[in-house]
Amino acid sequence: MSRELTGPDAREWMQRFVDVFNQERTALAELDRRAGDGDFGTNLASALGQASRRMSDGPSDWASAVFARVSEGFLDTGGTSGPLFGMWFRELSKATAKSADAAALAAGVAAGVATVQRLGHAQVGDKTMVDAMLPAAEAMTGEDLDADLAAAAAAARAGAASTQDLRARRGRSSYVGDVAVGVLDPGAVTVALFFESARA
Amino acid sequence: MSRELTGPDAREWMQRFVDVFNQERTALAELDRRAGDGDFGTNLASALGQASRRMSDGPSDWASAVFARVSEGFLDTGGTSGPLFGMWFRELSKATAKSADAAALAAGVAAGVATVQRLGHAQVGDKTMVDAMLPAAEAMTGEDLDADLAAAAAAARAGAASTQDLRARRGRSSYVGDVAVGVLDPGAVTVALFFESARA
Amino acid sequence: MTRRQFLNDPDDFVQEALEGLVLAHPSLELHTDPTYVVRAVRGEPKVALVSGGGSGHEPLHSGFVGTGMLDAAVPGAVFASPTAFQVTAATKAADLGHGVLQIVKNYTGDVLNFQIAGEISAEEGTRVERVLIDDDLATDTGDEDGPGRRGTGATLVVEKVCGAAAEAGATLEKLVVLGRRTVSRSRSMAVALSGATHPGSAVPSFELPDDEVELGVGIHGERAATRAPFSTAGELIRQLVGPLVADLELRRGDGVLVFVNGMGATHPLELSVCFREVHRALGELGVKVTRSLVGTYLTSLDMAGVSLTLTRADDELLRLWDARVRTPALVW
Amino acid sequence: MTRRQFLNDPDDFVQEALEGLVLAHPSLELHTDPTYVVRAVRGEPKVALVSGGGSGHEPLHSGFVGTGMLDAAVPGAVFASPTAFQVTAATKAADLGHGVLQIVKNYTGDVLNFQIAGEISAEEGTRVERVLIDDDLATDTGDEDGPGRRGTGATLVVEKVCGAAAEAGATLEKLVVLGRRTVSRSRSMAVALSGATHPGSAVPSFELPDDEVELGVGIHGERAATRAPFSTAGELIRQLVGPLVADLELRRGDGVLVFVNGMGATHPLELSVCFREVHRALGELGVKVTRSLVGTYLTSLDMAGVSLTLTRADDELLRLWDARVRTPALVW
Ligand SMILES: Nc1ncnc2c1ncn2[C@@H]1O[C@H](COP(=O)(O)OP(=O)(O)O)[C@@H](O)[C@H]1O
Ligand SMILES: Nc1ncnc2c1ncn2[C@@H]1O[C@H](COP(=O)(O)OP(=O)(O)O)[C@@H](O)[C@H]1O
Ligand SMILES: [Mg+2]
Ligand SMILES: [Mg+2]
Ligand SMILES: [Mg+2]
Ligand SMILES: [Mg+2]
Repeated sequence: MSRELTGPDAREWMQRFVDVFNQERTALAELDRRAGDGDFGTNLASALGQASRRMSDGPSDWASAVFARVSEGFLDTGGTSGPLFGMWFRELSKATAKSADAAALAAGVAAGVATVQRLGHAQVGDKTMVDAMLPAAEAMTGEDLDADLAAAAAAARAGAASTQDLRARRGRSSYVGDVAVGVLDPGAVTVALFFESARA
Repeated sequence: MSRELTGPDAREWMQRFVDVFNQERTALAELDRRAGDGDFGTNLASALGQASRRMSDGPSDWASAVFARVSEGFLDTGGTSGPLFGMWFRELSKATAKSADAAALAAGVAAGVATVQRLGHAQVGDKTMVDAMLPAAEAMTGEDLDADLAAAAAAARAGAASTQDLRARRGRSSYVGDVAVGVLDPGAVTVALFFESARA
Repeated sequence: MTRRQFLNDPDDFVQEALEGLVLAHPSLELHTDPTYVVRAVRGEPKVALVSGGGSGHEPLHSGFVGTGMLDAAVPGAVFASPTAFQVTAATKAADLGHGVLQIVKNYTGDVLNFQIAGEISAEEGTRVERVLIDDDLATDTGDEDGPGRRGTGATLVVEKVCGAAAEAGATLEKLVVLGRRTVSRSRSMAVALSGATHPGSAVPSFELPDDEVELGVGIHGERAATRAPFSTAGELIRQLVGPLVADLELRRGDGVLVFVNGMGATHPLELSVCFREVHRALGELGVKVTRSLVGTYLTSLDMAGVSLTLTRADDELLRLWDARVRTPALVW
Repeated sequence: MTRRQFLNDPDDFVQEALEGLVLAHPSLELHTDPTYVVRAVRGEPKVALVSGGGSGHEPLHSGFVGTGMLDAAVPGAVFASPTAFQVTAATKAADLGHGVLQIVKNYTGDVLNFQIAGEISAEEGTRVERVLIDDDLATDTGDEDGPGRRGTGATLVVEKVCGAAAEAGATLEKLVVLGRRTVSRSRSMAVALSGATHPGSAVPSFELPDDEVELGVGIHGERAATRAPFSTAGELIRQLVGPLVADLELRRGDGVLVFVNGMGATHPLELSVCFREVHRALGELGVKVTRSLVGTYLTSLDMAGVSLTLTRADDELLRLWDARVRTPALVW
């Protein structure tokens, strides 16, 4: 049997995610400025700031609790990314417990993308976070945690890269038409960063 | 005993007053424009227009009724001149009946200026209609109607003329200080026109 | 950008608005020739309350005609007194045989025309008394011979408490005492960020530089005596609260009725922020906010501004303030 | 002239205004972290009504919390949706065990956050249903795939009638049907003479030439799809009445509830003139004004504009419309 994702693992993962996001923040904000309304950086920073505070406020020994705190941070943020990422992390929380094995995490990721699609009505190719989420979910076999996370990260990164040449069909960047072509979708890139942060 | 002022007499008087005012309207309006707020012409025209309509609307065989209709016309007009002239004519109406002898008319004029002073707090020399009204009232002996009206007209005209060199201490022209010096008070001039209209 | 209004002919503006008002409020009746607004259904005999003045201050006064407040309102043209003839007719229509209380804001034209109407009505057999509203602290010059303080926000307070007392059967004499007592316990002061635009006109009555406000502004678009630097709501409100508290000699533990009024274009969010600042400023002085009213009740056309009225509270005033009121603009 | 507002820090504007609101209205309770407004005293168990959306539309929604209307309101930042977390907390606080009806104006952010809050609350054991308000005829593109019509004036009507029905014991299922029926019978359209100025900003969201108006304007300061020539109130109002009557297929003899709403800086006199014009235009078509509401209830900051909402009347709606209501901004 492969290793499980424990509470401390989840917490470290989320901490790395916050750090990586902060490094990339300016670049991500710039993407939304070019193809959306420019608030993506602020929205995400606010959500992750809240998530960090919530994680340190209460004890979160359980993996599910860590994801729940991150979910709450996002659900208390504006924009479209706030509530959608909030529900994504909420599904991760619901699928996990004190810890999570590969199958639980894969199920959580699959449930997450399903919820995001149900709420946002986006398909792959619409130039949204779904373009990274869905390939990542499909890359996870539910058998080996580390292998799954590596595969998900690679798939998410490829999905994010694929958004560059697309015209957006959902979200604010859909209003700008061809102007969005050539610009990566910041939501999709953030999904890639999320999976990439799983490995120390 | 001298002649009385009958209803038809009063009506003709008022009609002449309206006509004379209309001839002088532009000049009077100009006086208020130079030393006040410029609405005197409009206010008086509106009041006298209403007065004419009211006189022709209902029968007014009595002198008192004629003055009552004119009073109503003024009392339904704006500015300071509207209500003050309205009360002036109201006192004339109250002092007269079917007709008026010299004593009744003199009493009415005296009551009129008293009411205007009570309401407006103006003294002779304040550069208002009172500067013409009070001398007119004092010139009336109450013995002979025609002699009284002639004396009142002369006194009112002299009083009106005296306003030219005054600084105003009541009404809107008091706000403009020395600018009003050299300008006749339109209210006082109108009082002179009123008494002058008594003779065919 | 030029200012514009929804209207047809500016000359018909007030008349058409009154027609719209009574169409929306069947509890009101509009009379024309001369113009006034009176309650459509009259209840038990009681002292009748009549107020009025220039238009452009709506909902005051016509919006306050109804149970627990006015019996009739007499609107003049925009910012111009109604005529004595209008007031006389309204007085006659309002009278239920127990006398008429005139509530008159202290402006020369209003005072003159209401006084004349009062005298004429008295001669015709109606008992008429007057309460003069002169609460605007900004015009307190101390000059005995001058026109005195202008009337502003206290008008609403007097109309409310005297209206309630009249409904409860107070005599004309009692109402005069009550009204004057309420005025003497009330002071107001206003600050504006912009002027007022006459209907049909494209420019406001005055223009302000970006860094200044009109402090102690009146309700007719006229300039204030003082210009003060533009500042935060907290700072501006303090410049109203301070002088009012001083003039009313409010002390720690005293209670006041607070009326924060929007003068036209001031948003409800701004009024709420201003009330919060009033509450804080009074709180720091230990003065209690016993009652409050926050909203747009006495306007100066589209002026962006806030007026603050403080009324020193006592049991009688509070009881009357709390009494039932049913008008287009004030209901509880 | 630049626009200015009474405020302290623009970032604190909404929060400070909410603090002022509840200070002036002890019937309301303000919660922070996350922010929502809820009735301070809860009565008998009943279905709870929760609404909300971006701020800047006051008195909507927080001014409508009280007996006969909302149980809680959830304000976002100016013109921005509240978060799902806020809505979830308000839903939990409002629930009295009989379920919660969400009344949501159709804007992407509001819809998303209320839906998420509904799902989370449902998982936590609260029954939640939603009525979507999409009455703005100007955005009726017929496009199945598009965002649909925006929500505007009908919000007040739905909050009023569903509030009354809830107070009378209607079940959640009944309220959903009632709310949706009311929306389907309601259409709105608005015209603006000027844009809306964000708190702390000096210029409105758009500038109009003197001879043009925005026809079919929304409530977030955005431009309308159409510009029409500036004209008399009569002419402008006809351009609202015509399309609404056509879309609602109103016929001679039909009765409507008329809601003439000021969008911020529009004076009560102007609103009265506009209502008079609506009344005339409907009268010419033989459509009866069964009920009316004229006032400033759903604003777009300081926009000078008027929105018109027509709701086809029936006995049930009228009975619920007439029912007692006690909120800061709507009382009868
Ligand atoms: N309908 C949708 N479904 C899924 N993701 C979406 C959708 N709309 C937008 N997004 C994602 O949200 C991101 C933008 O987030 P943000 O800037 O916070 O929201 P907003 O567009 O409301 O300003 C986009 O990069 C995209 O990935
Ligand atoms: N206090 C007063 N007492 C008597 N007459 C006055 C007084 N104030 C003004 N008047 C008269 O009224 C006239 C101006 O009338 P009008 O223009 O109608 O009024 P307003 O000054 O209100 O515009 C003046 O010429 C003067 O004769
Ligand atoms: Mg964005
Ligand atoms: Mg955004
Ligand atoms: Mg004049
Ligand atoms: Mg004048």
